[in-house]
Amino acid sequence: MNHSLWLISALLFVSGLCAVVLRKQLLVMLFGLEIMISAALIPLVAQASFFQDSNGLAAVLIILCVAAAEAVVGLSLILHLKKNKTLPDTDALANLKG
Amino acid sequence: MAIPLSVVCLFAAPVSALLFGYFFLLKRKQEWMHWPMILSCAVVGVSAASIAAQVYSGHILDVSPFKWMPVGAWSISFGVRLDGLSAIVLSLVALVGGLIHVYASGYMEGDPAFGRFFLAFHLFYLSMIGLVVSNNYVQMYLFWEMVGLSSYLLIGFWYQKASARRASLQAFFTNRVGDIGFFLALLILMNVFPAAHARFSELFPLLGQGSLAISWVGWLLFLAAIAKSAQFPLYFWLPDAMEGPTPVSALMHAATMVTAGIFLMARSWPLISLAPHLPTTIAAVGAFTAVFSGIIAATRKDLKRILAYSTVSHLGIMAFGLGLGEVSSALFHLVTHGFFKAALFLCAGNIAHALHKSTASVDETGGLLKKIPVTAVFFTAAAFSLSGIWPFAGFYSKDAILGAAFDRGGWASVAGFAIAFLSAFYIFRMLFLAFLGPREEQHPPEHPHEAGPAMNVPLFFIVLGAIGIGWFGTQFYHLASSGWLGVSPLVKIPGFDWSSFIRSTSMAGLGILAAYLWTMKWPSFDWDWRRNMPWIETMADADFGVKPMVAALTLLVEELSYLLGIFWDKKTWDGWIENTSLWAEDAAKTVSSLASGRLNDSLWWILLGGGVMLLRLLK
Amino acid sequence: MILTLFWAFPVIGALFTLFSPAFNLRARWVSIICAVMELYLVLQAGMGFWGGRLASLSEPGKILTYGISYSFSMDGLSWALCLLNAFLTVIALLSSWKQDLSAGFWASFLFLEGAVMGVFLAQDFFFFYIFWEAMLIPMFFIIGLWGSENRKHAAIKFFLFTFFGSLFLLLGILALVVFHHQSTGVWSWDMDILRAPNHGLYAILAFAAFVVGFGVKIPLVPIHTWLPDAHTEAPAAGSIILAGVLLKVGVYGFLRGLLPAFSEWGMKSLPWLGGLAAINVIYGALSAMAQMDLKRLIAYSSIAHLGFCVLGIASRTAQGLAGGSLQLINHGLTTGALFLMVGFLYERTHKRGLADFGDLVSQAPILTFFFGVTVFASIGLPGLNGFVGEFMSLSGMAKVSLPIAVVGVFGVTIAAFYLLPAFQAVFLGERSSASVSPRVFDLDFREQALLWLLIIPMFIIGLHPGPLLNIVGPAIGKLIL
Amino acid sequence: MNPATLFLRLLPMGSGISLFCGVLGVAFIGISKKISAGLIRALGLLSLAAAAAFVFAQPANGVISSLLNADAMTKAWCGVFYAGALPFLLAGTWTDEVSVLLLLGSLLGMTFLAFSANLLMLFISLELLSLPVYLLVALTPAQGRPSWEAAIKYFFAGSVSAAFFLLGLACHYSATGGFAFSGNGSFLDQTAFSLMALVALFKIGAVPWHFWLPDVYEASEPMLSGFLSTSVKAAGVFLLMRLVEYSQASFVSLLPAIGALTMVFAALAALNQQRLQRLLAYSSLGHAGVLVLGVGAWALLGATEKGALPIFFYLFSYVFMSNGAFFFLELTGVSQWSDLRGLGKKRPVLAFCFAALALSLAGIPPTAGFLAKFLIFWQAFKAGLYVPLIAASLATLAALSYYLRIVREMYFEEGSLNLKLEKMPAVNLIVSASAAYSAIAGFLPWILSAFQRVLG
Repeated sequence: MNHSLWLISALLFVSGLCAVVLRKQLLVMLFGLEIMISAALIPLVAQASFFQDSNGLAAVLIILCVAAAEAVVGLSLILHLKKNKTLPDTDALANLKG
Repeated sequence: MAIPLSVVCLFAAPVSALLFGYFFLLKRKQEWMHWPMILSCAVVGVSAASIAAQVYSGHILDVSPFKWMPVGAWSISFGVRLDGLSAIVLSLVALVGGLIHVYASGYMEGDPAFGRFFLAFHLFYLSMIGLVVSNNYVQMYLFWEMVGLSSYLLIGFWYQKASARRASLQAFFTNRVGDIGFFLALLILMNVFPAAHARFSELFPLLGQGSLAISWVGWLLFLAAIAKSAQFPLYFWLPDAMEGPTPVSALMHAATMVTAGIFLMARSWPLISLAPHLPTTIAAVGAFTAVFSGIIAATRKDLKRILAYSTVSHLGIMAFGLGLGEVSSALFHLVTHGFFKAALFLCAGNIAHALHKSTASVDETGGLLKKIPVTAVFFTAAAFSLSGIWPFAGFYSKDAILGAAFDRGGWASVAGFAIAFLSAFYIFRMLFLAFLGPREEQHPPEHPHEAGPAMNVPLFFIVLGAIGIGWFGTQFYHLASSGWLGVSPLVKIPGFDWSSFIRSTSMAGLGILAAYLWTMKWPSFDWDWRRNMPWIETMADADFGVKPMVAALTLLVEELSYLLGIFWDKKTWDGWIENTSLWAEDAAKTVSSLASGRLNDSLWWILLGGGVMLLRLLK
Repeated sequence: MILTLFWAFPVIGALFTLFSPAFNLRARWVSIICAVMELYLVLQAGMGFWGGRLASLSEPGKILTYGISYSFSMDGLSWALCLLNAFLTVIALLSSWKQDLSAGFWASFLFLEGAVMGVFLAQDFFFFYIFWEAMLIPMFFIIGLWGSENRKHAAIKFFLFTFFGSLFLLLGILALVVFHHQSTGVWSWDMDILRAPNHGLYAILAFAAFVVGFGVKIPLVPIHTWLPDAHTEAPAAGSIILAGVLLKVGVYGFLRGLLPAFSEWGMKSLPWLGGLAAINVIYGALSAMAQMDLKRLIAYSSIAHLGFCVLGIASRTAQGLAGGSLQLINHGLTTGALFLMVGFLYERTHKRGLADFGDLVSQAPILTFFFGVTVFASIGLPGLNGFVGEFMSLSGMAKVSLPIAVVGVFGVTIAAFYLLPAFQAVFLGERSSASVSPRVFDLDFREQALLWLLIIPMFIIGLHPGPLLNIVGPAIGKLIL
Repeated sequence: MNPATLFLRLLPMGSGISLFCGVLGVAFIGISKKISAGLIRALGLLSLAAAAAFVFAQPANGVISSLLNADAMTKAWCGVFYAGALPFLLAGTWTDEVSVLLLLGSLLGMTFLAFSANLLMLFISLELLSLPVYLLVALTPAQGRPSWEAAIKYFFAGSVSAAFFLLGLACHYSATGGFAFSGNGSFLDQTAFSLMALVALFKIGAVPWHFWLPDVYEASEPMLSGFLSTSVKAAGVFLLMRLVEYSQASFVSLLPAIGALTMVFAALAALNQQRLQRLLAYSSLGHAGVLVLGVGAWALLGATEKGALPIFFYLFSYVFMSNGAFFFLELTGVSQWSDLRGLGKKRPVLAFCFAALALSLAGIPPTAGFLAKFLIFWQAFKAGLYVPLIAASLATLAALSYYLRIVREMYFEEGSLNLKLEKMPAVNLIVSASAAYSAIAGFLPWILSAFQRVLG
């Protein structure tokens, strides 16, 4: 049971990672980010229940709240850049370099 | 034991004259500059005479009062050694120097830099005295260099002339090359015999049977002597040194300075004699120099150049005598040569003075016998003395050396004959061309006037010396033998050797006859060979290849310095160091191009970093 | 407390000079008064050394964190060098008296003097290193702000080059401290206690680091190319201090830092130090022959002369060490005088090429006399100070390794081959059409007085070096092998 | 649970509570619409002062509760955090209360980071610390600066590494069954700590994870960059030291290499920078490299609290140097090299300040930067890290060339000075105070004993 769970979370994590790294649209990257975070939580929940340890479950809840806060901040940053309904992609956001 | 007053005066008089002259007379009354100098020459002359008398009666003085460089056990000190050798040369320097000072006060009359001349001249006088009386090698080296400095100042006295400047530089550099030998010899001596502090009296007893180090020291001292006494390879600076005023040529480049090398070898004879093959080499080099420069002297046109090459030739003779073991007769020849060569130079000075030029060429003289008879008589007497004709001084010393040469036989006797013939030939060629009837190629001056008494009186005394000094040979050898370290037992008073007398006088007579025929009899053979065999002329001008070789050497050193100083140091090495900033710039460009500014790239880099961290776990 | 005053007084004086325009005082007068007071302070503090009565004066400090201690000490050698530093600073300040310069110029020289005093007196490697690098900043400004044409490039090159060297010095010092801790378990930075083991790769690397660290300052040949640029671009006063004092710091580093720390190495260090010194002598002399700029020529001649100092010290014999230390002071005097006179020429004509002058003797006979005497002192003519130092260094080295001494003797001879032709070209030779000689007027009283202050010691040391050797002697006694 | 015992129980968390009250207070003021910047600034300073007082009153005795404990390093690092934030709070030209709010929130996060006793608390305070900073960067008032773009880059990079941290947390939990710091050396636990170290290295700005740093420091307001380069970097260093301290993870041996690589990269990247703020960003990157090298050496030498003195002194001096330099940019509005020309003659005192700061950043004695770098180099030498030291020295040499260029442009070049030098007394004070400290501290090793006492 344990290994299959680790496999699923690893798969999910890698897919989130690809979304963040490969895609250019900011919103899609934000989704990828959230997927990565939740993928990382799966083994935590699994282990917590396996160890019958309520602290672990409480920790998962706290981490979810933090992830939510993070999403809020990310969204506000991204949406602020929206001009006449179009969102710039990462290529447009590259004038700071060198 | 207290230092006798005479020794103190030896140094105090010239030093006070120099200081007084520089600080008081130079700016205010530079025409009176010669008075303090002549006064100090007088004082030095008297003290030299009293020293000679003391040494003659057997009182040798060797004392080191001041410590110069004290570093614990290792130390160098100032000191004075008055024995036979130093007394003789000191008297020569004092006497001839004093007379030439008087001559110079007349000769240099009206020269704008009169004051500077006498300061440099008297500086030379002081350093020559210091060199002669010093009792250890380091102090001798100090005065050896001071003599080199004063020759630089005096040769380059008329610095406006480019040739004078070049000659003074050449003289100083050649002497410095020789000083490499002296410096290295000092280093070896100070380290092989540390306890002796390079002092003669302590050093020579320690030599024993000689060793590699001692032979090295001997050879190095010979190198120093070659440069200073103008022996074969390093002689070329002496003829060019004639750029200086005539009194300078007379005192320094004839009588005293150039003999410093011979004096050094005579002083360190116990050391040189222990080096295997060294004395024979000295003899060979001396003989070759004598013959070689004798030939060149015969081809020169400028009067002072002829006398310069003649000096080189006679220095060769002294070295030849020294090499053959005749140390005392070589010293005697040094003294007699000091007199007659100084006399010849001063006569040449009179001729030049008569022509109102700094130096005279054979083309511009001729038939001067009637116009300046006094100089002619003095010149003839000195010429006889130089060619070693019997009653004159030159005969006694030269005959002793030639006698030893004939005894040695083989190459030495051949050289002896050549020397006897050549020295008579070139001096009488000069005599006939200058004083006897003018030849058609010559255009003598209209009305040359005889030099004034200030010049002729000291000349008269020097000519007296040139004639009479030979007769006092026995007293000379007795004086020489008292206290001369390591050489006293060798000194023997040479008797009148008929066989060498006949041979050398006949060769000298033959030389005179040949000179007469060469210049006067046939249609001016002296000028013919220059016209139809010009290549000999160019060969002789180039000292048979020595001058171009020297020029090539200096060019090589200049090229080397350019290669190292500019090409390598400035362009290549420094260029490479400064280019490191360019390479850093290129590296900076590539590095800053990494920061593309796109978010995805930075995320890739984060993954890469994470990957490396995890890879580290596998090890 | 007195030793702290040695370096603190000039720094305070410098600050006071810097802000003197605020109190509408003339900066140059404030600075020269401070410099003279400093000279008096140094002189009377060290009177004990004169008769050899006083071996050393020390001011030990409390041990702080990591074993660092604010302690100073002065022996005969460092007193002589402090004296030279104070003396040359007074001369440098007086030499640029006529030029109108900002307060910063005068202040930087006092800052520099303070930093160099710190180096000569520091007993603790930490403070030695701080003073060692603090020297760079004032010199950087002196060259950069008041130099000649491309001074900016020369200043930056000087700073980077010397910083490169001091990085190696830092690594060397750290290595020494760690070695000491490994052997005794105590953290200490005291220069006299730290010792390096005499075998092992790390000891060799530490030795190399020290040689490079100090070598950049001396300068030893491969790492010397900052010196000609720094000298040609520095102002006259800057060149005097740069050549007269700053180059000595490197050799002093050898004497106080390297040799005691690697004393167990004994003669193993000889081929390296001796070889580098011999290269220095020949390289400096030969390169000087090819230079066409007067200051650049004197810069290369300094490289040759410093080679003699290192030669003497590398021999580790009594006369060698004494000769090397003496040569430090001689070089300060002769090269200081040479740069002083070139500075006068530059002040009058803003030219320093050999071909720019000619026949100066008719315009300025007194300058010619002084230049001539200094040239002969620099060549090493016996009777003047150059010979004494060189002879003792070489005879020290001859005792240990003859080949290096022979190369040194060639160096002595070549010295005449570049200085005399330059002297003749500038002072005696004919004038070219473009020559600036007509603009040169002879030295006034101030300039002559300055030169006499430098020339007289040359004769004194040349003829009677005894007292100076007695001062320097005990300081280097413990280095003799 | 009478108030006395409650007060005693809460005392250890006093600093956190005072900051939290500061946040609430500023928020309420904001709501009431009649905002006066002075009042907001006073409240912010008050809460900061209270927090500082509580921290120093705090006895370094250990466990406060299951999530928080305090030791000597906590007190020291809190001091650094508050010192780093002080200039921004004191002299900030922000208009509304949001910036102070975010600042105090971030400080709250840092305080909890310092006090955190286990990894969970570590993660929470990390996020609490980072999120306000993303917004702070975005809200930079200065127009014409692409601050939103920089904020987004900062956000995404930060969040991705936070995700990695979570993955590490999960592995650690499954390996050890709890969130405590102590690792049991198993392979899973080693990967956990390596993953978690990613965040720390990202926060400090070690090389492969640093690409956000120059953009953020350049885009944000110089004063904010000052805060970012000091307090946030110190937080990253603290996080790294906590992870290194307890884990026997193998990534520790990589730290010296990463540190040296960062220094070399930063020196080269800054060589031909034309914009001064970006130049200071890369210089800050260089100092990050030195710190990573320091932590690597500290780990090799047994990771003791007393051994942290060099790093602590470095961070404390760096607060002065970096804030001083960035506030100079704020004061003079200098952006190009040409703006600096002629400053030496026209404003000698100001030029002296910036020169002292530049030389201190370069590490030339007798500046504070030298003493700091000297201690780290010595620590590295004691740990036997010879090759990274050589690389670090060469990087310092390369870096010196552009610091010297600053001095050269100011003093050696002439130029028409067209800088807006309007009166900013507070900024002026900060620049001159930090310049004064930087100029002399290198010569006063006595102050080291004071820092030694703080670290116990």
